[in-house]
Amino acid sequence: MTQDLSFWTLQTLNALQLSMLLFLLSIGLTVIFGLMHFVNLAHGALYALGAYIAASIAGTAGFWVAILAAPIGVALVGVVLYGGLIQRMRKSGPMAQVLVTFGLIFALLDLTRILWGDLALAIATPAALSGQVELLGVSYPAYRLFIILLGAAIFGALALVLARTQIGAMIRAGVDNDAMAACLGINVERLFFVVFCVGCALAGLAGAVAAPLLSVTPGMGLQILIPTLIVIVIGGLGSLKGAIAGSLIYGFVQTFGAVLAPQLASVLIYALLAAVLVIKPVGLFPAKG
Amino acid sequence: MLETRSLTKSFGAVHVTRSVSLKLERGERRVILGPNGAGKTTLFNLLVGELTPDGGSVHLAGEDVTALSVPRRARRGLSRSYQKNTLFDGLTVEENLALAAAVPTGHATRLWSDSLRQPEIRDTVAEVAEQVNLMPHLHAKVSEISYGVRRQLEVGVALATRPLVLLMDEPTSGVGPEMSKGFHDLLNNLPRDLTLLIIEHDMDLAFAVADTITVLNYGEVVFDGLPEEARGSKLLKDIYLGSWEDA
Amino acid sequence: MKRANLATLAAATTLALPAAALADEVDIGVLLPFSGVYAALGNEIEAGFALGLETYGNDLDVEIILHREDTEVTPATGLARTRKLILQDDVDAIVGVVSSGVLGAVRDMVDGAGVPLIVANAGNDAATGAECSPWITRVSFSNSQVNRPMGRWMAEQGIETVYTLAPDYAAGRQMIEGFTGAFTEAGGTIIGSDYTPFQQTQDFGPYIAQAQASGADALFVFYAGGEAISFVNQYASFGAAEDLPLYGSGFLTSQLYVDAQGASAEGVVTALHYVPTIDNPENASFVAAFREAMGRVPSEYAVQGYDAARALVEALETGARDRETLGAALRQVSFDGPRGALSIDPATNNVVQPIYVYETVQGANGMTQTVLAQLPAEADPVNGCVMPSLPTN
Amino acid sequence: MFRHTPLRYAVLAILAIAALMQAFTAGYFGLEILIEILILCLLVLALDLVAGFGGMVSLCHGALMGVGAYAFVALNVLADLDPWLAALGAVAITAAAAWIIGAICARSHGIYFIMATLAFGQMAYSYVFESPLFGGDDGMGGIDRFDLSAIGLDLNDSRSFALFCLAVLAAAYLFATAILRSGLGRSLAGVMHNEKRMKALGLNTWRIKADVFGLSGIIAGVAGVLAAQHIMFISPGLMNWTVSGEALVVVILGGLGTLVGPLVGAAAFVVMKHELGEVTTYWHLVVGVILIAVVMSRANGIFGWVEARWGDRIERRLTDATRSPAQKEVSTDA
Repeated sequence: MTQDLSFWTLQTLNALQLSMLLFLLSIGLTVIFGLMHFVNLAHGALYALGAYIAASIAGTAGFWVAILAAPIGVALVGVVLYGGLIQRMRKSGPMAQVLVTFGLIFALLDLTRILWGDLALAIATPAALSGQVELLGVSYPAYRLFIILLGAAIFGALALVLARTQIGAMIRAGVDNDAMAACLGINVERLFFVVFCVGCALAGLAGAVAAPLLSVTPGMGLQILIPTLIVIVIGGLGSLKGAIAGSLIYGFVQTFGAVLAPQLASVLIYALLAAVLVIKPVGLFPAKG
Repeated sequence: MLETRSLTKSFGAVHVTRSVSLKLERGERRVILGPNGAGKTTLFNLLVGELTPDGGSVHLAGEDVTALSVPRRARRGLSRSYQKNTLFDGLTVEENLALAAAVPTGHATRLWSDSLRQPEIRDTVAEVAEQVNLMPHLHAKVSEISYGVRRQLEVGVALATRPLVLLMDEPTSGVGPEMSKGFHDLLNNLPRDLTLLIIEHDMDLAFAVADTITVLNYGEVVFDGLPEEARGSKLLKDIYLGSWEDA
Repeated sequence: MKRANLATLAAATTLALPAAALADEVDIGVLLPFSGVYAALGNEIEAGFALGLETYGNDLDVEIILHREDTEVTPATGLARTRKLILQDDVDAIVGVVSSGVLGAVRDMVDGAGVPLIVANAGNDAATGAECSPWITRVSFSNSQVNRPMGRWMAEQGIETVYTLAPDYAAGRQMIEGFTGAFTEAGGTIIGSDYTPFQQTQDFGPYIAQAQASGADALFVFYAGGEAISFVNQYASFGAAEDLPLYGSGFLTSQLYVDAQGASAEGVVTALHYVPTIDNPENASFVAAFREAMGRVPSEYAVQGYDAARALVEALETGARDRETLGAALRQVSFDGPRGALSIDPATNNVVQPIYVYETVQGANGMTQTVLAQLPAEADPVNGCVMPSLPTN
Repeated sequence: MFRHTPLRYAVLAILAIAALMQAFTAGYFGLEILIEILILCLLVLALDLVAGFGGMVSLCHGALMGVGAYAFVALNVLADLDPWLAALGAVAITAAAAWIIGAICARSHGIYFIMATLAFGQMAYSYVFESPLFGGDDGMGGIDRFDLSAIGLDLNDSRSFALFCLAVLAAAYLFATAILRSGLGRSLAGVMHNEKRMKALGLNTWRIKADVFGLSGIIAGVAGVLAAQHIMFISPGLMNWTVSGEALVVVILGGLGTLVGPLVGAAAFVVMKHELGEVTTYWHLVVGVILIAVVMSRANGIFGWVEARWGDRIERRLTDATRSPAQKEVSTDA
């Protein structure tokens, strides 16, 4: 088999692409956890919802409208969820939160089935991104490159917001010590609300972006949930650094595992997760020591 | 009985314990004084193994225990109470004591017998409850007893393992003067062969119970001697008035 | 609504469940997944089955009482529901079964209890091979049956080397093995093969890149359902069609999913026992009737349900009314249906049917299929099946 | 710390009577549902032991049950061992697997513990899914039930099998209470309430956790053996994390850390699933909404709610009436 340099370049890009898709999903989940100590298992269901919203809109209004509408739509659902459930569950223990969001998974799964049916949907790749791009000596799908760039851009933007802006400073303070943040006069409730909605919007965006690449099925939220959780647990909860590190580790292990050890492909990532937790029981880069 | 040699610990650039060397004889009662942030609790954490030192060693009954885990040191006779109550909140006072008493006897890990029903454990529980004045509260849950009683239980739980050395982290922290006096009696009730290391803020209590006094400041031993010597010491006053700037 | 009319039918009939079965009634179990990942297939088969009963069953002098059971996805649930059908509802025959796992699970039960089972999808080779049963009649397909002729056909087209991909589960392996056997026998070479973790693979990119790097003449894959859509879309995005044309088992570009795949599926050549564009009068009327009822073009799953209904009706028309007589009659059905001439192989109880090689192309209303070749019907090899005769008179 | 209140005894008695009545009066499908409930009861009992009494929220108990089922089939069908020996071996293998998982995960807490157990469960799932030895995703059949003809029971009869499962469940319940009332169980309560203090008292807390996890694995293994014998067929679906997730839902719905509550939850869940399944294929929606409502109500599940409302009152009335020292283990004399 001719596995020259361009082959490995191609696989590296594939790994990056998968990493960025997971990053879009995991960053919302991990920051919500870091700030609110809230494990939102329904995050995957919100991703599926984003994909369905995008698939419904893309047919008539086109991909670019869909990719804007999906995050907004999911953020609106997030507003409803926050007001109806999350806010009331904030003081409850983690078990209760896990279960409420587990119930949400069940409910949202069947709601998507009722609204959109069991048949798989999809979105066509937008014309502008349907070809391939010559890059580093390989011909790579433009849409995949778009995902990589989008993920990197969002990572950059979030890093900037966290490091340089006032709201970023508030989030950092809140993750560090929420009691102290409240003492500093930060409106914690409003901060939580904003972060939760942004997290939901990112999940919706991830769903919309994934739709042309994958297929839109009722089970997609459940399928992506476990990889997302693995990402944030390997990376360590609550930190941007953890989310990006976990995503990259997952993407590269999955991609190169598939190429180099296909028999182990499905077990490899779980073994890695177990290994990380044995060595560092709180992940690689947790927000709090 | 308990000895440290050049114990050192720092968090990043902050040196919280600087080459601390202490030596406690069997039955000695030593009080550690020092302002907030002097590294007293850190010293305790190093002694019991909840923190690993950057340098130096801890010796218990002549044996180097620096490399041993928290439970192993505890099983060799080192017990501690915490400044912040660290109790089994959902359980009763009796259960709290019994859980502790069951550890050294081996009943705590046994599947074929109930530790709570063992006569020897019940005896220990009764004895300790007597020592720390918990008899009236035995069947109350931790959530049902007052803060002061919880402080007594905090010591009682540590005592119930029948330690050789007991480390008490501010046993009177947060209790009123009345309770504080009660602790004096409590300490007097303890067997004389038990080695005690006590962190204490209440000067009167400290001088009343101490055989020896150690003063820590900025993680360093600045005084080590008899209470009489410490009492008049300008050093001690300076530290507590906060004018000690050296080091 | 398809579900509505069949559900009311089912509800009305099950409510009328008699204490003792009368001679002019037969109880038929419908054993399909209505929830879980295969729900779409279950619904499609049920729609075809309902249409088949409507089309062929009106003149019967016997009332068909349906007992609808959801197998979900798990063999355990499937078996539990089958037991219920047999032991409590006392059905005379069962129709359905989508996943091979469920078929494997219920096999001993229906065989032991002597209840005829018309398999309307599950393609596990062993079910009509080493584990065959006189009580199990398959009107759908077997995994190797669909792919074997394709192996030969591709070799005939001058394709010398092939790379294969399929999900890592039993059906995936059988599909690929069926193809590989015939292709290598005809002189072709498999130069690489990967099995991707089933339903856990988000990104097929690494595998596609691997196949591209192998330098094979063609890529042969089996994927179904959501994975088929993902795979075809991702394959198209790599623009590999020129160097590495995509062939596959026809489920890859099933009518059920081809609209979701859209232009990505264009030019993909696959083989299957049914495509909606087969040119014969039975198919024309079937497609028209299905369109009328459902508002869309039927898939192979629908035709499997449709033909299962027809096989049942034909067996009932012989006068068969109970488990024994139905079981015997079902093995002898043969008819010209939308798929062409269909018969049951007495050696294995598997369907014998032609296989169609087709290319997915742009049509006036979305994607459609052009049949490139009709490969002659052939019976599966016996594969260790020892068919005992039914205890009939 | 675990103890039986009069309310708990009463609910246990009601459950036992209901199960016996169902076992002797139900038709075929009623018996199937009963068996399904009894096996789920075993699983949630095992889960409540670690989650409710040790704070170890496990997402691998479904997989452990699967290990029991697969090990049983491996020993019984593949190695051709006597079913009783095979069952014994399977339970031992499950317990060992559980002990190892418990020992490895003992250092993790909260969501990390959940994820670590999930990882082990999914590893097992992926392995059997792709393993040709166990039939891959198609699963395996040809499993025999125990031969109890010596005492005049034919377990192939659903009624006998249901009664057998009920007897096993009763034994498992006694086993679980014995664990909780042992020194080990008491220490587990200590670990759950304050692990740091237990360590400071000289206890190897990871050992306590691992031991209890392993003991819980025994019950999960028994559940697996019975599940394999009930369906007489096994498939990887048994090991999927959603099985563990559902078991967790049942434990919470019933009442975490009450031992009795999860049994109530199991019965409610299975009956609800079947009743709803008759009406709609969207039964997940209804279950989801009920789950949200129960958790939002802030009660500790169905049983926890009953207990909080009436538990004390009933107990007081009973103790007043009888003047007996009741069933307080700790607080009798001393």
